[in-house]
Amino acid sequence: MPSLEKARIISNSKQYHNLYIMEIEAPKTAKQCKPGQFLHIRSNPGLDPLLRRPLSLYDVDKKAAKISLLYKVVGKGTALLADMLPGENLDIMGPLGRGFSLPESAKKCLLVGGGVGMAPLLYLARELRRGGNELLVLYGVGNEKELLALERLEAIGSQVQIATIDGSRGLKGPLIPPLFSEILSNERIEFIYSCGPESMMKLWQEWAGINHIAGEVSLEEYMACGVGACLGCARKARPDNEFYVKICKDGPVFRLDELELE
Amino acid sequence: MPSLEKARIISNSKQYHNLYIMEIEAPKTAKQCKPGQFLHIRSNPGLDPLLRRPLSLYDVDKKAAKISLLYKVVGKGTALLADMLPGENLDIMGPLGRGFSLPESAKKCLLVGGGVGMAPLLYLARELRRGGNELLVLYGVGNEKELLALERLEAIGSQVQIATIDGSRGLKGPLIPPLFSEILSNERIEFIYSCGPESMMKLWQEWAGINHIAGEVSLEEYMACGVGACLGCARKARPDNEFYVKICKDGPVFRLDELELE
Amino acid sequence: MDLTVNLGGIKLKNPVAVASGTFGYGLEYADFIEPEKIGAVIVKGTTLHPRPGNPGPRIYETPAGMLNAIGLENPGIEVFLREYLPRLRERQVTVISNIAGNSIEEYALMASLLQGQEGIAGIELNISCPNVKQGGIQFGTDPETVRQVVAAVKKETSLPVIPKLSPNVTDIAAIALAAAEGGADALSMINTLGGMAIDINRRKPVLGNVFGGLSGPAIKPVALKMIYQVYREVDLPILGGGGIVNHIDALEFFMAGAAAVSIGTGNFVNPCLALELLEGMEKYMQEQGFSSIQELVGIAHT
Amino acid sequence: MDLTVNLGGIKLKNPVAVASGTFGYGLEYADFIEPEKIGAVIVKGTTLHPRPGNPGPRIYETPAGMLNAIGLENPGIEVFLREYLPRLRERQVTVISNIAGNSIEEYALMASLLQGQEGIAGIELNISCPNVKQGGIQFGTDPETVRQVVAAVKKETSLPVIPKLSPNVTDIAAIALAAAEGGADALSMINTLGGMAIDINRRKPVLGNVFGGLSGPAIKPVALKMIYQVYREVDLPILGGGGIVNHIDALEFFMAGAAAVSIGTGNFVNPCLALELLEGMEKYMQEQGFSSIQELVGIAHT
Ligand SMILES: Cc1cc2nc3c(=O)[nH]c(=O)nc-3n(C[C@H](O)[C@H](O)[C@H](O)COP(=O)(O)OP(=O)(O)OC[C@H]3O[C@@H](n4cnc5c(N)ncnc54)[C@H](O)[C@@H]3O)c2cc1C
Ligand SMILES: Cc1cc2nc3c(=O)[nH]c(=O)nc-3n(C[C@H](O)[C@H](O)[C@H](O)COP(=O)(O)OP(=O)(O)OC[C@H]3O[C@@H](n4cnc5c(N)ncnc54)[C@H](O)[C@@H]3O)c2cc1C
Ligand SMILES: Cc1cc2nc3c(=O)[nH]c(=O)nc-3n(C[C@H](O)[C@H](O)[C@H](O)COP(=O)(O)O)c2cc1C
Ligand SMILES: Cc1cc2nc3c(=O)[nH]c(=O)nc-3n(C[C@H](O)[C@H](O)[C@H](O)COP(=O)(O)O)c2cc1C
Ligand code: FES
Ligand code: FES
Repeated sequence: MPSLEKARIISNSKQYHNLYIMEIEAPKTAKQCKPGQFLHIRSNPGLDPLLRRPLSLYDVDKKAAKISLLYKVVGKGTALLADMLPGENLDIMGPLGRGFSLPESAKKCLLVGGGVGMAPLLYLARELRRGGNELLVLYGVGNEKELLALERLEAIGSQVQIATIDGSRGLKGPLIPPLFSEILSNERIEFIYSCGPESMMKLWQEWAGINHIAGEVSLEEYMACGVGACLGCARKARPDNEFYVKICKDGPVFRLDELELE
Repeated sequence: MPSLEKARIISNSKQYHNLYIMEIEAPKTAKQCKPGQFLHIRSNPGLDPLLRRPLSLYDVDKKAAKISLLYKVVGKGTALLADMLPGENLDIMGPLGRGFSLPESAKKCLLVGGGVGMAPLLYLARELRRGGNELLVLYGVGNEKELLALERLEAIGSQVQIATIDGSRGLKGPLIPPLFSEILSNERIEFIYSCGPESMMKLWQEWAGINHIAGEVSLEEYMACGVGACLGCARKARPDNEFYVKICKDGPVFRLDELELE
Repeated sequence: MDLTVNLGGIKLKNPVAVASGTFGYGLEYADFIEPEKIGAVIVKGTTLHPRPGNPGPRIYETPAGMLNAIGLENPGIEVFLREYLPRLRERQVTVISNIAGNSIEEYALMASLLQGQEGIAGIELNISCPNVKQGGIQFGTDPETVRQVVAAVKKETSLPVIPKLSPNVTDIAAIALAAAEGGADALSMINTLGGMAIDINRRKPVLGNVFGGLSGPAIKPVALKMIYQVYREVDLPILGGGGIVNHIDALEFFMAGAAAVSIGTGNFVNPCLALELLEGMEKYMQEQGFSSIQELVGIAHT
Repeated sequence: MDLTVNLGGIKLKNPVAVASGTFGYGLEYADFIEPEKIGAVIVKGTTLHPRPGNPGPRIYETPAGMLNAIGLENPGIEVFLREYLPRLRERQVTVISNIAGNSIEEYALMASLLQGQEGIAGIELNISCPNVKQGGIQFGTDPETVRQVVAAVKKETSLPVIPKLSPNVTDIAAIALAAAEGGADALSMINTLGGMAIDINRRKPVLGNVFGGLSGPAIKPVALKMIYQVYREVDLPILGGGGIVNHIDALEFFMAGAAAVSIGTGNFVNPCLALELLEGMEKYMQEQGFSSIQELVGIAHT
């Protein structure tokens, strides 16, 4: 059951450029968390910005009741978050939404994370490994300094393949299937998880379709309530569907066969 | 000529309860300052609160280009000011308004400052002393810990008489003429300056009238522009006057014979 | 401390309601706040037939406010009665149903469907939704139509009927008077102001529907003025809202003339607001020596 | 980069004006910004006779906005022409005069007094001030009266005439059309929304005048919508404003259909805004490959 909590900020610091990691202590919230869910966060007590901001669970340590967030400063809300100091309280609501499903029996899983889209995938990787799954992580960023999750991913025993736009590390180019065709041709992937720009995920959805691989993706949309009460975060599952799914409640994680990406 | 400036915050710290002193470095602004004028300050880059907040010049060191502000946290704007850290920039506009007039020849002046109303009087005292005037300062607060200006006032050679509501120092009671009747009966006051709650200043206006002493007071009103452009900070000089004075431009300092206090 | 309110025949245990469209069908927020403790839960606007709603983006944040163009997505009144109402009844939630029709007849038909349904305390008539093209907005802007809609609905039901007024009119008092003539038991005001935003990168309106409704603290001054005006001119209890995010805001509404208040956008900021705000109000009343909320209603007029 | 605009016959060196009532008589801010560099300075609303204005408090901050009830304090048109205009003329400020009358005749009379005065580029007709009880607001809410006021003014002057529309109406396009029929050369929109605030400690309205006009970022979505609507229905250039505090806001207005923009409350936040904003716009235009501001006007409609 999700809750409202004033979590204490343990650390909050710039990692590179506009990328930050914040660690909070959230006794009520942490123990409820599942990979792929999100926290709905109030970035300031004032009215500008007014609404909460959704952030994924980047990493969770249930024993220590700690949650990590990986965020990119893009506007007012995230800029205010970046200004917060250890010791201050963070007003969080969560965990919310439908997270990733974990395989019933151990599988070989492919995780495809683009940029800050890696945010929900690290915690997922951790839980998958705990379930004995084997992981191949494709991690794409602009340049190698943005590979914030790399160490943790390797520490939990995932095999990581990197792509950077500027070629500073790994393969050079965008995180799309052709770039990894060689690597993937040698793998027997049974399930794919992805998060990142939708156009990128769309290409992986197609790839999965061709290869008959099931999978899940995490989507984004502006949110107000975060719990399915306002019907604001709507999108069509498929262009020809009459009705809309709600990212906050039906998602943010969806099965690849549930919807058509754009 | 007033200017817009991003002043660097040198220090900003709580003195007691909700009282703060901030020191800023403002090369363009400091050199223009006169006692009784004010700065119009943006407390945050966002929209909540939207408008600037007026604060008096508490102390000014023209050589070092430093300005001190004494402020009380009463709402959103002042709370945001209190959160600012040394090294950050403060968006100031000023100095604005008509300040106190300084006597042409040295006089015996009475300064009556209630609570945070002392803010504009310290710098005034400094300039009066520089002009060779003799000062008797009546300083009234709730309890002795609020006597933030006391040391500086004494250091520049003013005679200070204190009143505290709780009797923790000096006379016990509110800063009104009867409390000081004995002290004042021995003084030949030639000019009075006052700032504080208007009801208090009104009693001193009456006292000055009876004793045929000229003087000036500093008033407050909500402000938007701070320069006489919006006509927002209007009040009648006297209840039967048809027209309004503007606190930001015609004041904030007014001669006692210009208006009737409420 | 007496916080009960009789809102045109609806007995509220406290004077704080949650506004239609911001609290789903009453249970979406149940992990955070017990809906049965809230004065009234006004459920999502319901239409005769299911509606898919508008294409996205449907919401967008603006300075101290937000735009929405949900387009009345809802499963239709039958599904509401069959699937949602029983659960609310079970939890003894004070439910006010919010209905929107495409014609006077449709409003009347929906009222007749609600008549006799156990667990519904009253009907809020959405004659002011700016996001539906048929029906919707035009009903709320012409006094004579307002009178007719209200009268038609009143004929079909013995439930208290509360028309919800649009602020997008030249003369709100004229609309309110027409609603009173039609037999309204109370008035709900205000619905959202018409607004829009433009995405300067795409160079297109942000919302899928182009226009949306503006809510949140930004509109509070407008809401207060309209309620203050209507309180002077119309003798009906007012359910007031528009931008309430704390107890001070709520107190302003009572003092302007609201008999009860509703919280919309504020729920998104703090899902516990309806009850936290009540605490703040009680504290104020205690400190200021009020013993009943009634004493505050319209006090700024005297 | 071409930033010049022809606003219904007024040649502006750039498309950013400062709004009436927020920039005094043009020189109050001169220590901070050179008024002659601003596209146009629309001076404080002027009446035939001097007016003392409303009792205080006259202004009050609200979420992302402010209320004002100045009550058109001004020294009267004669003093304006005699004492203020010469100084503005000397500095070669592009001045738009803003006038408010108590009757159609008074508007016409004031227009005739402005006719032939060197240094006035155009007349903005305030038919929408919510703070004056005689005249003022009612002129702006009835299409036929709007047509008559504009026509009467046009008869007396060869200066471009720009009626300033009130947003407090059911159908802004009808008002705009009436203004066009009356012979308006351009439209200015929007004026403030009616609003109020209550002081819960005094339990009274905050403003001396009870009601005031809401301005600032809070109203931006409302302004954008009305401009977008009027752009589609009326073939007149629009001077658009309401809540602009940065160049992104301004770009939204151009894209919605404004030919030029005005800054009101934003001046209080940053007195240099009119020129800083221009820089931001130029940068955007450069980056996006626009060479003339005209190309942006109404671009969100296509
Ligand atoms: C379920 C979910 C999980 C998320 N997890 C993370 C995360 O772990 N780390 C992270 O950095 N970000 C995450 N995001 C995105 C994050 O919520 C937004 O970047 C943030 O809300 C922006 O707030 P802001 O006030 O800084 O920017 P704003 O000022 O609100 O916006 C800045 C820019 O970003 C765009 N934008 C803002 N929010 C969204 C949105 N929801 N969808 C599309 N565009 C938007 C705006 O149009 C604007 O151009 C997640 C989003 C969702 C829906
Ligand atoms: C010329 C001038 C000089 C000033 N100098 C100082 C100074 O040196 N130190 C200092 O501490 N304060 C000073 N003030 C007062 C100071 O400007 C206000 O306390 C401040 O603006 C409050 O802002 P806020 O956002 O914290 O409070 P808000 O949230 O705006 O208001 C908090 C409370 O204070 C009231 N309030 C706010 N501003 C005013 C006002 N201008 N007049 C009356 N009531 C108001 C509000 O009604 C509310 O009850 C001065 C005011 C003026 C006009
Ligand atoms: C997302 C959203 C959906 C809404 N849906 C409805 C609705 O279905 N029916 C209705 O009468 N009002 C609807 N409203 C209006 C609210 O009930 C309320 O009147 C308005 O938001 C003003 O109050 P607020 O400022 O507290 O949000 C909706 C508002 C929002 C923000
Ligand atoms: C303090 C103040 C005084 C105003 N006085 C006038 C006026 O005299 N005449 C007029 O037509 N508009 C007047 N207005 C309205 C502004 O010109 C402008 O239309 C409105 O504030 C909306 O723009 P903004 O949100 O950028 O402020 C005034 C606004 C303010 C805030
Ligand atoms: S954010 Fe409200 S329904 Fe998803
Ligand atoms: S604050 Fe604008 S005139 Fe004084």
